[in-house]
Amino acid sequence: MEVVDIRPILAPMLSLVCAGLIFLTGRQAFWRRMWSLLAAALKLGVVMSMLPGTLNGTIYVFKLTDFTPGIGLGFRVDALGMFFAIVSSTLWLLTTIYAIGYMEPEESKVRFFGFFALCVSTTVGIAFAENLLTLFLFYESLTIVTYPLVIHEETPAAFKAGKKYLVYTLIGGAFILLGTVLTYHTAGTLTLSKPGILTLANGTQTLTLLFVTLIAGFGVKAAIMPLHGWLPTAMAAPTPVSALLHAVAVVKAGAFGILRVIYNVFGVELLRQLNLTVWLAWLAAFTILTASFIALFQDNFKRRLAYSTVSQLSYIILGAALLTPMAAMAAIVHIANQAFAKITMFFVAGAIQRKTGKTSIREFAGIGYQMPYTMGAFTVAALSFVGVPLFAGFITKWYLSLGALEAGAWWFVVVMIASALLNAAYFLPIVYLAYFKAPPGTRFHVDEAPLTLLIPTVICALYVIVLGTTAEVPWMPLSLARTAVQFFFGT
Amino acid sequence: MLTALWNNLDYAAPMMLFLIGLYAVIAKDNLIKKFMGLNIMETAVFAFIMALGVVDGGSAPIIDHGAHAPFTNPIPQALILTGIVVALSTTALALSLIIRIYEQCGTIEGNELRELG
Amino acid sequence: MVSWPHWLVTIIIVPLVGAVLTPVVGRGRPKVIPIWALGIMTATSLAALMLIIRVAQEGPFSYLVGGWARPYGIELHFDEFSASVGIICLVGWLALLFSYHYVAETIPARRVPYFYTLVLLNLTGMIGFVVTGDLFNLFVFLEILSLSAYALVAVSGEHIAEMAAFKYLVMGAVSSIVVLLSIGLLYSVTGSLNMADIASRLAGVEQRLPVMLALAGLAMSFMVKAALFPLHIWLPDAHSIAPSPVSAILSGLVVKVGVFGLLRVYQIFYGAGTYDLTGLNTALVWLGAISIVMGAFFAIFQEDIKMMLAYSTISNIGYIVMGLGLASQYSLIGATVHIFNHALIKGTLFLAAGAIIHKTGYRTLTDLRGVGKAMPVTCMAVSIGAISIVGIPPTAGFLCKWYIALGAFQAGKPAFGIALIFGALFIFIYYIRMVNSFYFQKPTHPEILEVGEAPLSMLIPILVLATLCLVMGILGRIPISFIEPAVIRMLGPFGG
Amino acid sequence: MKKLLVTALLIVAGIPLLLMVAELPPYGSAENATYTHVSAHYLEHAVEDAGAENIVTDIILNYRGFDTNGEVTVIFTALAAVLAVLLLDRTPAAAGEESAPAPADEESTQPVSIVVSFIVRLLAPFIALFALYVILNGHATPGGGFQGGTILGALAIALTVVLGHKEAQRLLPEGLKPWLQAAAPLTFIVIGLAGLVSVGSYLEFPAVNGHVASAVATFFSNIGFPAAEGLSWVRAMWLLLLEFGIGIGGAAVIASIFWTMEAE
Repeated sequence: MEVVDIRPILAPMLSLVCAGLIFLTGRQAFWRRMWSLLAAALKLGVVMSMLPGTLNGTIYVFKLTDFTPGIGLGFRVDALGMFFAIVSSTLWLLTTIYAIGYMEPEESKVRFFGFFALCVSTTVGIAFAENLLTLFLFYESLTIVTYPLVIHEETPAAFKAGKKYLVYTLIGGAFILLGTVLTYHTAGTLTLSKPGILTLANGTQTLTLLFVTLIAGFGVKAAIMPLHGWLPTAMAAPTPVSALLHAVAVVKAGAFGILRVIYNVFGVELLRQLNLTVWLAWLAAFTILTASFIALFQDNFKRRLAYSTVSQLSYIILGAALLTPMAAMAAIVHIANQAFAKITMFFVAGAIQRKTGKTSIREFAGIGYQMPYTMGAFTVAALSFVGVPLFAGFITKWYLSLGALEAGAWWFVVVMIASALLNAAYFLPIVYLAYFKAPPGTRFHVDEAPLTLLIPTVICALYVIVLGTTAEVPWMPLSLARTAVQFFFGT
Repeated sequence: MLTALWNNLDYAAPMMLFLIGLYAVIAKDNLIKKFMGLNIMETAVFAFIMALGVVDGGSAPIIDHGAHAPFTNPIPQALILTGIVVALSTTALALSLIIRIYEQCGTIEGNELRELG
Repeated sequence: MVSWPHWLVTIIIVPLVGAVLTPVVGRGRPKVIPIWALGIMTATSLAALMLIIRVAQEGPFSYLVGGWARPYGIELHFDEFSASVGIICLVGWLALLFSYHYVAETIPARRVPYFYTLVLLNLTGMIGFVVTGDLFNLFVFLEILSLSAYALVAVSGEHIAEMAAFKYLVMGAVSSIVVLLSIGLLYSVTGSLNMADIASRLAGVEQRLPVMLALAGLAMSFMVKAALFPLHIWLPDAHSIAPSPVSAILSGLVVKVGVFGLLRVYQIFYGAGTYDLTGLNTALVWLGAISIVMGAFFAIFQEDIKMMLAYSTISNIGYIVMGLGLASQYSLIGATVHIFNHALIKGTLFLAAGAIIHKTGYRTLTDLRGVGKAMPVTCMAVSIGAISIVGIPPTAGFLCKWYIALGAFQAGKPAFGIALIFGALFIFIYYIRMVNSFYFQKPTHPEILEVGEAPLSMLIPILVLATLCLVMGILGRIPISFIEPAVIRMLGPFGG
Repeated sequence: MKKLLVTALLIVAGIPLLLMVAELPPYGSAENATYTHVSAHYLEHAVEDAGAENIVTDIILNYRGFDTNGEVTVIFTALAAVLAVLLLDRTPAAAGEESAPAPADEESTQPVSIVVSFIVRLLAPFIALFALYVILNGHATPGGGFQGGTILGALAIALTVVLGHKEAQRLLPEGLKPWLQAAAPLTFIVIGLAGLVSVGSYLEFPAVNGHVASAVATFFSNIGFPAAEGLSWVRAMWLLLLEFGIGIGGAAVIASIFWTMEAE
């Protein structure tokens, strides 16, 4: 049931207006914070207000204008989009609070918060895009508006990172545009409202080409190896930006795009017939393992997190590529699970860096005593990644394994287990270092990060537990994911 | 084919003239010479179009009492009148530019100007 | 008073009157001149607007000058493509407004009235060029606009301005002569000068070679005017040396005249129906592709911002020409709409660059570091223009990329669509350098932070154009659905 | 090297041109499309349609009057262009005045030689008269506004050489100068608009035929203007006006361009 409603456009517009207000009046800290928080809260409200409807199968649509004849600039809230939107607006609120504290000593705060808001605006735009062109529109805008955030420090390293980021993502964008053009040329439509707009009649060769093009395009932001190069470099950005880039907006936009391509552009049926996703699944598996392996040898905390992100994102890709309902559910839910856990970790990284100036894991010895809550949050997130039951990550791994078995591909379960071990191998030593390796002879007193940094961190960590313990409770992400999966698999 | 070419020699000559002008425009370094090449090209085209209007045994297209058919084609003449004015205007502007270039750089040799930057 | 078809001749006559009377009006009253010119352009714009509305409602129409029936007199023909007068008026008007302060402070006082005269004449020439239906008349208007353009390049009297103008003049004049020669050739086999008449008579012409050479000649000379890659050498100097409002006109409008000429040539030959244009199409597509890449490539090495913009014009002309050459419905729509959009974008960029250079006195990227903090509004316009020209949605520049790429697939030449999409990335490299230097780098000259924002007469045109860059990206369907019937009609039996 | 290359290139370019020439319609044949299509119509109807025996005049002023309108604009453009390129702010206060010419200027404008000077002065009125004749008789004989205007312009140049810059410039009163320079396009526009308002199309000539009209037409045909009796005299008048405007305007522009070039 489709309902025309203003809320789908209201959500991105809110952050857009907020960005405008910040640019205009943001010189005073009060207004800057005020607008950021207000818009974040309002937006979360708007998005959440649509949740009950979405769960009941209502689709909210809003068509702004015809972008070109035949292709509208339209918004459409389905379950998958809703899922992504909720994750990003929740995290925006938390990250905003965090950023207010974190960015205190930095310069150019107006620019930072303005583009931050723009970034979220485009992310929600991606989530609610009605067709592939609208999606592309917001996807490219996202690239542009994140650039000032990446190079925020204005150091040579930041410029280098920014350049790398742009080169990778714009080339990816070009691939998407190409794919979009080709899709329109073949299918005559770009709408994302159906489970698949292409048919086998379009020719296997064209379809294969199209699939490769689109996956390559979205794969850049989703950091599928070997397209992940920009992500560790982009660590030069301030921590809230890294958090946003790595946990919420950018990488998830890529993953989300891949989900859209698989479920809405091609459709499960067609892909099964084409048998195209096998190699994608293998690529994802390869990425999961290789990235984890590389992460083992990273001493810089944020870089280790970055490679962990690369690895974790491919869970989503793998889940999508398996083409079974269970795996699909895992893929969708992992958007949230990974986001909350990873953002917790970045918050922790930022808090430690602000408080102690330490960025290298070697220096973390004993830090658990100095910042117990922060490191506690980190431990929770780490356990989630390892896949310990009762934490969010377990849900993903569980359903993903089920999905793999469903698809008769038991070897992916092996990959999953190997990945869990690798995760443990690179996260748990940090925990160990923090709590048990205090250099002898140093006195410890609790010296926590400021509250603005601490509160979002702890909330995120708690949420990781909530997600892990109450997964089957109605209204929790899993139910939304289930709605989406039912639509895509037609069950 | 050669007969046809021989018959149309009046068209061929302007074409050659055109190429000669083009040669001057491309190969000459002196700005004035370059420009003279341009004028040669213009003249060639005018001659060509005028030749288009010729009719064997035609008289000037002035319908007077003493005039008799066939008259030559008046359209090319009218066009070329316009063309000449255009050429004149271009020449005037080009010469002004050359004057200014000479005033500023003291030379109008292309290679020297390039050295001056 | 007079019935509406007369608006067609009015849009030529009004700016012409304005131009010839500018020295009279401005005699001893230099302050009046800009207002006079603006008033003239306002009137012209209104008339143009009525015509555009008319053509949208009722389709193309003709005006017979002197009341002589076709093909005996001169016919003015207003079709959807002629709606380009709208953009000519718009950019012209804004450039004139921009000149209000700019010219008074940069151009010798005695030249000022003639500057306005020339700008008006240039606009007159362009308007005439796009509405005329007669081939020789086209040449006459081409000369009006070319002559005034050569002079406008030199008007600032800056160091090598005259040299740049001379280079422009030589290439422009040679191409004009070739146009005349080609017109002569077409006349020699058809006996007519009216475009529609030529088109209908060409079908029965036996002599193929003269027609093909005429086609080649016209195409070649319009390519010179459009500054397609190997024939572009006049453009960078001319466009960067000229006063900024002139650069905006030259780059936004005058080079499009070449493209428009190509469009008219296509109209004639498609109308004739019996000519195989594959060769020309292939040539245009390749040259377009090469222009895109080479324009972008050269632009990367430029330090001077206006030079950079000039090279990017070559790239963008490459898009348009490629769209023409692909000759499918979508690509032609993309190309024609980009004629319009590129004028908006380049107008924004050149005017903004002009304002920046005017205020700071610097023109290289290194010198201009940090100017974004001093002139936030202008630099925002530059950023919008940059994003737009790279073709990031939802800006105006995206539409052309989308449509031409789509057209490439439609024409069965996907390779060019791919080249276009990836070629656009090249362009991004140098715009990102500009944005970096404006916003994110420490100023080389600290005093640059002290210069204020440009005066309102400069700011308004910049902002209007920048806004339009965004609006036309979102409302792209308006120009597209406007131009679509014309494209379909033009392609006729060839329709893709 | 470069020259050889260019030569080779042009020879290559020459081959298709020659091939094309061979294919062009035969030179001088009355069967050509050039001759049988539009021009045949002109030759047949021009005199009654447009009103001048000289069909070339008919074409440039009437059938293709709009071209000529553009053409006079081109010359005006040339003038504006030359002025815009050459004018300098030498004397900041006296904008537009050459009141204080540099001594070098005096030098260069010294009369060339007494013989030349005398002859030019002597011939000047005759040349002017001849120019006027060419202008006014353009409808019936080869000639017309452009040709006459050029003669007038040449006369002005000759006088400048002989009399010097300052003296010669008095030919063109300062107050009238911009008007005269714009005379040609202005005449066209005025007549064009008159046609638009009174007849119905820009540059359309009225064909008023009445008692007065035919009487005057007879008069004009008696003194040698349009040949056919029934022709509209207004039409003839307008042709004349146009020729005159072109002539004066052309002369003014040519002279001004020359003066500007000389002065700067």
